[in-house]
Amino acid sequence: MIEKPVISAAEAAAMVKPGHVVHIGGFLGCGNPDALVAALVDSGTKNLTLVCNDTGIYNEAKGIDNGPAPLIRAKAFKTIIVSHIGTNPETQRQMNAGESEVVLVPQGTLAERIRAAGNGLGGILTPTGVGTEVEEGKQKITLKGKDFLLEVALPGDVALIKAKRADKAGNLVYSKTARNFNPIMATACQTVIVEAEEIVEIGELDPDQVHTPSIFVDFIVQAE
Amino acid sequence: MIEKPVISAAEAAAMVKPGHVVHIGGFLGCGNPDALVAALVDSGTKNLTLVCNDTGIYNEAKGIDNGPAPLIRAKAFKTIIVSHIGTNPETQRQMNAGESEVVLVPQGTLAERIRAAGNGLGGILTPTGVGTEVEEGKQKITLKGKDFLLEVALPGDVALIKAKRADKAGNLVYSKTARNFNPIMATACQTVIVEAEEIVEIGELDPDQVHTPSIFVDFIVQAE
Amino acid sequence: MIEYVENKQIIARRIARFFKSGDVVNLGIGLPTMVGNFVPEGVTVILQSENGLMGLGPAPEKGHEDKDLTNAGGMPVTVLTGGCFFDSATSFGIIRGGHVDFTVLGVLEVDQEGNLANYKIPGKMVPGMGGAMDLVAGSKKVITATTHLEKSGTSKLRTRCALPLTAAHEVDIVVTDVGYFDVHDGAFHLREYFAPYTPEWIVEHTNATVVVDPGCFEFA
Amino acid sequence: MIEYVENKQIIARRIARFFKSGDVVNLGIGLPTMVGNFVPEGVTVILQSENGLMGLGPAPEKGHEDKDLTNAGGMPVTVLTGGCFFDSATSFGIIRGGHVDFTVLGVLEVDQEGNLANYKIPGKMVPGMGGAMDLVAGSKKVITATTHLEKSGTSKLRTRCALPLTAAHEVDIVVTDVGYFDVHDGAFHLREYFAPYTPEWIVEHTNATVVVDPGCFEFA
Repeated sequence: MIEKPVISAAEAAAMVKPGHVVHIGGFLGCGNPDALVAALVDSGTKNLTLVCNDTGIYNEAKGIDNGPAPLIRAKAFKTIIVSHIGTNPETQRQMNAGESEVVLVPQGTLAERIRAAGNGLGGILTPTGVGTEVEEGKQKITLKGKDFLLEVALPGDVALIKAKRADKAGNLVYSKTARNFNPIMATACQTVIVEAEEIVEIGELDPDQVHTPSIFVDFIVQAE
Repeated sequence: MIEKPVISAAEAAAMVKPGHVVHIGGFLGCGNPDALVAALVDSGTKNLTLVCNDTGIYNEAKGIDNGPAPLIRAKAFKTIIVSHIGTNPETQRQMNAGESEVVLVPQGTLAERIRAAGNGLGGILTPTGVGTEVEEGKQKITLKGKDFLLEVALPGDVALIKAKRADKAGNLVYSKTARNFNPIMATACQTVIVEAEEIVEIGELDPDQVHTPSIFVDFIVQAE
Repeated sequence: MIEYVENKQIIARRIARFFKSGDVVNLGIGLPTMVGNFVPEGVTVILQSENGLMGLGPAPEKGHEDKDLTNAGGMPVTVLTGGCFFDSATSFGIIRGGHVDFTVLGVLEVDQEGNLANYKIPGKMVPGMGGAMDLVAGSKKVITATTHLEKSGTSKLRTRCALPLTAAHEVDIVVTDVGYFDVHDGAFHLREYFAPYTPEWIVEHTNATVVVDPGCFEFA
Repeated sequence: MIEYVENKQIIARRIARFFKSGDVVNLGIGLPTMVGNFVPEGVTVILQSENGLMGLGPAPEKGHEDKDLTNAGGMPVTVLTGGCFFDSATSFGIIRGGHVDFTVLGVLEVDQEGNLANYKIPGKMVPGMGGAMDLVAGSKKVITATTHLEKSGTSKLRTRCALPLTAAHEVDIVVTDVGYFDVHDGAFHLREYFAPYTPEWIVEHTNATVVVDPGCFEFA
């Protein structure tokens, strides 16, 4: 097996260029690549498109500022494609002020659109959103009397994901609910950078129990 | 957690009724539920539709008769939906003689159609088969200049699958390449029956390493 | 004269009675989460959490939180023995694929056509739909849990939702703190009422078509 | 006068030279499988097997077969350290998603438009496409491996395939036992020839448009 480069968070962040579509793993503060997010804030890169489950939890009073919230505050995104922004008032503010475009996507549709991108599908037919604002501008297809929306693949330029364990080849194992969007984003982006809590030797992971095969991963960053 | 009934292969086979669509896991003899297939042959049930990767390997000279091959020889199927029949001359004979209808589906499309059924999708858009006989009678959808075929979900009445290990709740772990179609079929059928090599207590499987969550499994059969 | 007093507990208690052992249930954040506390003894339901967990357990004791183990609201939880984890595509495959028996969720409005609205007040508050649209479109039974009246005194049960819909024609059951309704054929069918409220009071205090079911009785 | 003698080894040897370290490669059953034996030292390719395996290793020693570890032909194989297993949906997600750099497969016919046929001879032999249609539609580069001439003396390289297609316009490279061709712009472009054959012999013995590339040379 080929070993993947182990790089710093700053080196990783430097691969994200203005205009890029960036997929960030995690779910309301669980399983986010925190060191990569921090490095991307430090890089000062702007004009990005975010694909994530949410924009993190930002609560100044309680001192919570997780997930992509630091990037939201840094105004890194021109477009924000997520399922939920209710825990980050700053996202709401930017949306209302017209500072960024927020596209709300049902969570299951978001997951399937990311998976479709990584799996070579043009899109999928889902019943979710039929009869709601979500169907606007989309093709509706009726199969056996049931309506479905055609939802198209959502690929990215760079995926910033978080794993519990990576072997040096890039095989990944996630922990509990910190798995969430990370494995599907790993399939869907040109460049995949994983922040791993532990980096182990090739052969230490059970081949029946690898969540993300090594071939999807380009770079490994040691989590802090 | 609720325990699932542990039943005999004959009891399992009796749940398969004439006219049923039966998904059978496995890939050219690897990871097939052999005891369930044998019991279904013994039950004498006919007029079934098979969904499987292949029709097994049948080679009288070499004494090979695996996967769904015994059911093919028993003429259990009216319709056979598979990706490959090249290793079972009896399937070819039945097809040419008009004794059964054989529908050939590209392997990746078969996998996605099964997954779609289990995942509440009406179908998926795949580039596979564009410009070939596979596109006949299907809707073609062009996205950003690329053609895709709309392939619809393929649900089943009963799934007969094979696992390495089941806990009594029905959580499953597969072994090596014996995994193949088994996990996706577990999601796609009304009744899911697993033939497990080992049945272990609830709590013995690592919750991060379960391949099929218990809620998909209805009955457990101890493999011979 | 009956005075309306909010009572979330009765809502949670009644909803918990719908479940039988083995049911897979998804409970939304807030009031729906309370339902878990009222599941009768002897009934074992399996709680699904859409962030990727089957077999959701109670909150951990203080100091025993696991940063990698949260619910769909990002709060620390535990997993029961026999539970398991999966990614978001699988989680919503379970939901959309009809493998969840009941989804329980809160509403801003629900109407007699089975429409519900709970993710957006245009120009005011737009939290986003999160997993709600998939849960409502995919679950076998959709139960909405809501206090009956807004602070203004209007009921949350409407003839027609005014807010953007989370899903159309998907609500099966509405449980408020005055009664339980089945939703079908363009009406809220009152099946049970909760004292001190009476069917008459409920009809009068609901801004929609309420049909009192012939077998309607008082739930205790 | 050059006499044509089938030589599968040169095909496998030449194809193996296309790979660089880290490439993900799927080798079809039969002749394509032989390619694995010729990967140059110092080049580490990762073999994918569409039945659900990354890091395919050599056949096991006799008596060390594992019934749960086979290749896409159902034959016993091994897995290399650092390999892993996955289900069929994931396996074809890898294939269709463009994560396989090269797929190498045999053909019944291949034509100058990049079409290939390898799964069906109507009324005669219908093995089925198995994973071939996905592999050809999804892989970054499609290499077909075939002896140049049929027993009848006609070349397998055609102007237009007569058999049902496995995929349209997807073949990038054709390697036969007389030479290596790039397929584009409606022609087989001869890039290398294998002794004792000459470009002239190859043009004469191919039932299709062959363009001898200006930089064409003898591969040794």
